Amino acid sequence: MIALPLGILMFGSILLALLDGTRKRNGWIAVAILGCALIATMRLGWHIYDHGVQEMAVGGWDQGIGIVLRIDLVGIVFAVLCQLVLLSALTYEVIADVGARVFPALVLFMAVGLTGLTFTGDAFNFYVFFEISMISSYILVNYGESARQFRAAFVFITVNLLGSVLFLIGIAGIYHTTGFLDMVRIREQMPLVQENPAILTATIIFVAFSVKLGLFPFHFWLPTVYTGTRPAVAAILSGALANIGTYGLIRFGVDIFPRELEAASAVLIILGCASIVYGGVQAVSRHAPAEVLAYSAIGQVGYIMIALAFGGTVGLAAVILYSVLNSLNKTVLFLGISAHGWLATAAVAIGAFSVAGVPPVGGFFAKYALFDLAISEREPVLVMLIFVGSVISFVYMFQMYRRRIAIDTGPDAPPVSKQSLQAVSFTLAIGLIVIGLFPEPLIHVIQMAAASLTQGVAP
Amino acid sequence: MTLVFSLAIASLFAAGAYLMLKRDLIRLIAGMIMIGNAANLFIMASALRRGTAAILPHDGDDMADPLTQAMVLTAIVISFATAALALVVVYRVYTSHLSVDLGELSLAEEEQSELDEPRSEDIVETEIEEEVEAMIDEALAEVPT
Amino acid sequence: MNTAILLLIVAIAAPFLALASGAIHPRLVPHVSLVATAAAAVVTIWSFWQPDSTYSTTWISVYDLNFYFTLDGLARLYALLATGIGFLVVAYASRYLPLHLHHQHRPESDQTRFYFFLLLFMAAMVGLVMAQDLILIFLFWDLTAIASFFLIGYDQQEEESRGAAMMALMVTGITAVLVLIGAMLLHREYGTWSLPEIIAHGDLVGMTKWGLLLIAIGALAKSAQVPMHFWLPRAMAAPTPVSAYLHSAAMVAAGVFLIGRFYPLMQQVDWLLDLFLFIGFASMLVGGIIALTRNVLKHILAYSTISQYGYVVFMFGMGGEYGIKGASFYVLAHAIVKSALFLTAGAVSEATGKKNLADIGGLGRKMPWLAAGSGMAASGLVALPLTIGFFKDELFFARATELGQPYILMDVLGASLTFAYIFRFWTHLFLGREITSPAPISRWLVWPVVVLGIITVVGGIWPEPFTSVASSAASISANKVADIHVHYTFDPIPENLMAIATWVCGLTIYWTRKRWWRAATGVAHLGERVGPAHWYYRGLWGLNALSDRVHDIEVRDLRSRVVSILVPAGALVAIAVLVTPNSNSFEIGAFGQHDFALIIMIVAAVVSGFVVMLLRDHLRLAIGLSCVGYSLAGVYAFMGAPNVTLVAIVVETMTSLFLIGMLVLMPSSILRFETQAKVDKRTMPRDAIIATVAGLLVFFVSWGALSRTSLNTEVIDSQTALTEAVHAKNVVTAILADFRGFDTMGEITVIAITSIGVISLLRSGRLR
Amino acid sequence: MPQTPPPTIVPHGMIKTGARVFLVPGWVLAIAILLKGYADIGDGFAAGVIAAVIVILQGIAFGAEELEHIRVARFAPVMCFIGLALAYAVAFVPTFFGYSILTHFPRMNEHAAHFGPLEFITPVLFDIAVFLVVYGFCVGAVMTVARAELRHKRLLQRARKRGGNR
Repeated sequence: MIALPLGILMFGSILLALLDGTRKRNGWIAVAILGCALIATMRLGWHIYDHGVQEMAVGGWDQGIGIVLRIDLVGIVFAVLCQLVLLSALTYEVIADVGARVFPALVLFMAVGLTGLTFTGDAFNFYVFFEISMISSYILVNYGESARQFRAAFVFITVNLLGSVLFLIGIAGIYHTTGFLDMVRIREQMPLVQENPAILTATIIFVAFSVKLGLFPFHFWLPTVYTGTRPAVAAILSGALANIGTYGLIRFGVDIFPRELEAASAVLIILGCASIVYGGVQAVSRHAPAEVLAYSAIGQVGYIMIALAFGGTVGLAAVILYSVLNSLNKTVLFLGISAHGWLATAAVAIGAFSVAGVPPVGGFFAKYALFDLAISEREPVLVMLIFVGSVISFVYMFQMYRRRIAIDTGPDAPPVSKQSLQAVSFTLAIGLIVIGLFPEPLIHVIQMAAASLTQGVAP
Repeated sequence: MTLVFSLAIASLFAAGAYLMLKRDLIRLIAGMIMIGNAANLFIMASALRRGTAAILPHDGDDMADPLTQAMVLTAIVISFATAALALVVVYRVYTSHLSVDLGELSLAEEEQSELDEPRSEDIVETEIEEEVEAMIDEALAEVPT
Repeated sequence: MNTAILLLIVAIAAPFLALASGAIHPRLVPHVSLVATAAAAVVTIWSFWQPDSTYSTTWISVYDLNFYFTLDGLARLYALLATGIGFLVVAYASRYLPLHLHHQHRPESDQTRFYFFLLLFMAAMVGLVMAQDLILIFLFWDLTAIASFFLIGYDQQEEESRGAAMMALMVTGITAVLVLIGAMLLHREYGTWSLPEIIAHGDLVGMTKWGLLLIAIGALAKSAQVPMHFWLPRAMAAPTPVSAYLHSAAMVAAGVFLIGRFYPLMQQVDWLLDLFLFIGFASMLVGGIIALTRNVLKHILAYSTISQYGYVVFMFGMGGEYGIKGASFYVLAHAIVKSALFLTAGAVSEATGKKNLADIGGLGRKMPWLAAGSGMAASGLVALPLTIGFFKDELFFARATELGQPYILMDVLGASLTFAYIFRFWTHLFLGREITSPAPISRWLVWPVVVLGIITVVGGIWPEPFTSVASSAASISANKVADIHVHYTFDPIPENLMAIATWVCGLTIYWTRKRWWRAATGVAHLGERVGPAHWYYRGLWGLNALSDRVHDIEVRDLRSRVVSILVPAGALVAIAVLVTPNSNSFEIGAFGQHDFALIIMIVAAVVSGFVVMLLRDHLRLAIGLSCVGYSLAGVYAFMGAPNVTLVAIVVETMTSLFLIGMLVLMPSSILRFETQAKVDKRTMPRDAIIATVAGLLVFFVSWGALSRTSLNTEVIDSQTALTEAVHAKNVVTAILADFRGFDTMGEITVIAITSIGVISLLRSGRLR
Repeated sequence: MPQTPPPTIVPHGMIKTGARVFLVPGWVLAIAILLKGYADIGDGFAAGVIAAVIVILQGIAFGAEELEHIRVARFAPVMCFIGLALAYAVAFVPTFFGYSILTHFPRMNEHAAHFGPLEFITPVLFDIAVFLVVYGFCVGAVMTVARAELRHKRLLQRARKRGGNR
């Protein structure tokens, strides 16, 4: 059962690598494969929901010798999220006509990487899957192959390579100080490690994931890349790939370095606040919608950091809920801004309301969780900050929307896109509304996941 | 040896970082490769024990940590793949800009961003000014009827 | 059948029915909407004969949120406004909208959007008034903001309407966040989201007061009270039916509704009531004065709304039985007459094509029905006897009499202003010389006005139905039974004297208008120059300017991007080193007997690394780079890692081959430019410093980590022990292929991905 | 901008001879490393690169066109994915029989069939997969570089010809 999603994706990506992805039929095959993998992952998630954490020792070796795949609810939530985002972006691109033979294959390979890293329970194996998704993204950023895309790709590769190297150093440091690669064993061993090496390793891993997330001040690569790439790729980067950062911070921060995370909470809060304000302010007067979204992403990361700094079941639930909704928002918006027509405009509007946290759109519950956290922690300054952040998000989202309407109704309005193309983001947007009206299942699962994190991996 | 290894790793990393700050994209790639080398050396240095090759049958000596070796093999291969890819992207940057100079890339980026956004200050200001002026005009133009 | 849930279903189904019918044919939409709103209105009216009904079911159990609706007196009043006036507005719009679209050369299909959001607005209002769960209240509260955003911005192609929509959303949406915070504070103090439970609790504890203040701010903003009133006149950019609905029965009413809903709590906070008094009076005054100076029909009415809701807020501030009763009754009476006046303005503009009072006059003869209908409504608003309006002022005055002279003065002043501007509005429209001759207009633009006018008069003669509706609403706000009894008396009681004083003063203000005109315009002018609208624009502009300023310093150069990672990372590591106790944390480490050769190889690697830094020529660079690689391979060899050595050598070879291959691809002229370019002397020190920082960062991390070697060798021990069992002799290979074969699988996946990347990127690579 | 023709390196006769001579022993070496790897130094990865380097040497010696004629070179990219598929098959086939991913056969301590020093065990298959992927990648990548170079040369020639006509 654990093997199924990975197997489908792996063989599927080989198949697509050998086919010409620009053909419509092959594109749909890729969509079908990803869809099957998504269903299989959800089935696995159902199983985990019922029976708790699933483990599989690769190669049948005892724990400690080989690699262990260990999937808990947190992992499955992120796996489903990433696959969903990839599926939407791929569907969008297939409808819009794929421009490169390898595009569908790369999306599938990225799905392999993202799914693998949420499934694995081994630190080094995490790195390997991480690299699988990174290397696919390095190529995907070039998609479109214009000067702008190559520039974006180069920036993206340079900066993220630096991040990856730092992460690798961190992993090696963990191994050296604990003697294990299995995350559960590392967790048991970590309290015995001296404070100094532990905090140094933790810092470098934190930097590595912050680079992926685009946290201030590690975000400088992000705007160029998100604006430079094609919208579908930008959706993938912000909706799926950036989740590595959050997931990694949860896995490594909460699971392995809880002591260090607590010690660093002040730094996290400061960086988070800076990110919220900086990203928000930057987003306000940007004209290109993609750039608004890029800076908005930087701002949103700040909320995740703050929630992470508070930790606890409530804080972690807020982190996960926020990342899930943020990913969906960004996917809806990136796919929405690139299409034209009333469906796409409606999707953008819904996405904008979601970012601003207006019910009955899903984003509201992300904001709710944050306010809840801040109020229950009795942090008036934080309440103020979240308020200011949401004011700014109102401003930039609706300035963007206003500009879009102005362009669409203006004299040189862009041609209306295919209905089916607009429908992709619109469907997701409707999903956001459904989440906003009936968030119970999602919140329930996320709270269970967060509880399992704070109470130990084994339920 | 710990200090020696740390110094070596740090030096290689610093050299790589220095190269990554150059204008020339080829040098930048060289910097990436060098930083990768530093990381690999770090993995090797993080072995739990050092000794002779981990090949059986093994005589009494300490055997080198085989796990870090396996890890470093994977890491070497991955950094090789990344470097190859980065080189190709440099080539494509060259074919699209006819330059491998970062300065020119930055120029192109500036141009692009200027293309994307006219200074919003002007626009918002005029928008607002117009709106306010219109209201005021209306207020003043009205005479009692 | 539960009345509450029935009403909710009917109301929520309405917009989606409209949408669905729009998909079939756009012409169907008005009819479907009309039927749907009629149904909702009928259900509401029917509910007056039903007992209060409650519906509650779990919504989100983890947050303890419920779908908790109660159709009580307060809810019935506002639901009646929303559905009843909604019905008339839809009826009116069914003729108005096609004309409106026709003027703007827009397709008929645009209608669907209009009706969808109008009905969504109605549904949101119906939900809002019945909701009893704080978050549910907030949900519908924001839903009204969303619907109004799209309705105000309905004429998308007009910049004005887009700006107005955004402004309305900014004011009401942002203050709504305050409502949310307020609700969460209440929840924190009482541990429940249910409003009746909180009210039953009675006492105000802890942060409750502040929570109520935040909710009050949200409510006042939505009711367009000073100083958050400026969005309302701009919202006139919307089509007339929207304005009529927004200003009478929906958006603005929602604000005072919320005060009414929370009033049992709010009335316990004295300073909150004072705030209401102050803001209510300010709104009465500002709205009234500016309304006098406006000439655009809809603007007069918009400022009138601000001032009228100022009355309501003022009455809430005065409190007491009469205050609360008066507020409820006022909302009801005002909604009826104000919507009639808005519809009149729309009909007049449609008939004459003019929007300005100065261009219209003497329409009474050509449009007698409209004149009569709106005349009745206008006399209702100025509280002439025999209209429902008379009683609204009656209650208002009654409470002021209780409180004393200053209140009497304030009341009379506010009411006189109302009298003056409404008198001016109606007389200029329908009496005097005909300026523009009206075109014939559809009967459907007239009869809703007449109906509303007749209701006004009926209410003046037979007020009992209205008072009973209002008193059941007031009972909720007062949290006790509050029966309203009104009747005419011909005695010189203070209320009657005040009414007469109002008419006299109002007429005086009107006749002397030439004297104070300049001053009043000055006030309006000053308001635009330094008032809140100005600050809104200034704030927006300032934020944009700040954004531009910040964007200018944003890093947009790859080198600086690299720096921006290395330097903060270095800073973080420095902090980490400083805050942790690091005595005994760093060790120099032991030297073995074989380490001499190892050190030589390491030195070779480092030296070649430094040499590479200084090389200019690309070919030499490639060779220097492979020197580093080969030296490292040597290091690995001396560390007992022949496998790694072998792979390092072959990989280094391959890398060099590839690098040189790529160098060959790029013409030497490009590369020579690079090699001959002078080293940028200026940035060299900077680069060196940053590289040093990066080096120190890694140095501390690696030294710190390497100084503490774990003694847990059980993993490698068991791997070594198992190697022969898996038919292998080389432990490393066994790990690669078996124990950790999954890593290897990932690794070759990376290679395969790179392979498609390289091939696809190179194949399409053509010189531009 | 007039471009001077890049200095073409004419391969020395000895390189040509050497390249041809090394072809067969090189491959033997590679295969030896691949198969012996389980017992001694070396694995599929090193073997793959060595095999690739030897093929690439042919290209260097005889020109990139020559590579098109070598079958093992022409199908390199496909071999890469065949290898990957093989690796995945080794990993996932056991899951159909209830084992976990990447379970190798024969199981631990079970007897394996021999053929001289060569054992028939699935890790060898896995190593072959690694070999194929790495070989496919190296040769494929270098060949694409070579093709791109040829294309450039043709472009330059055409440009020069056009310049001459004018």
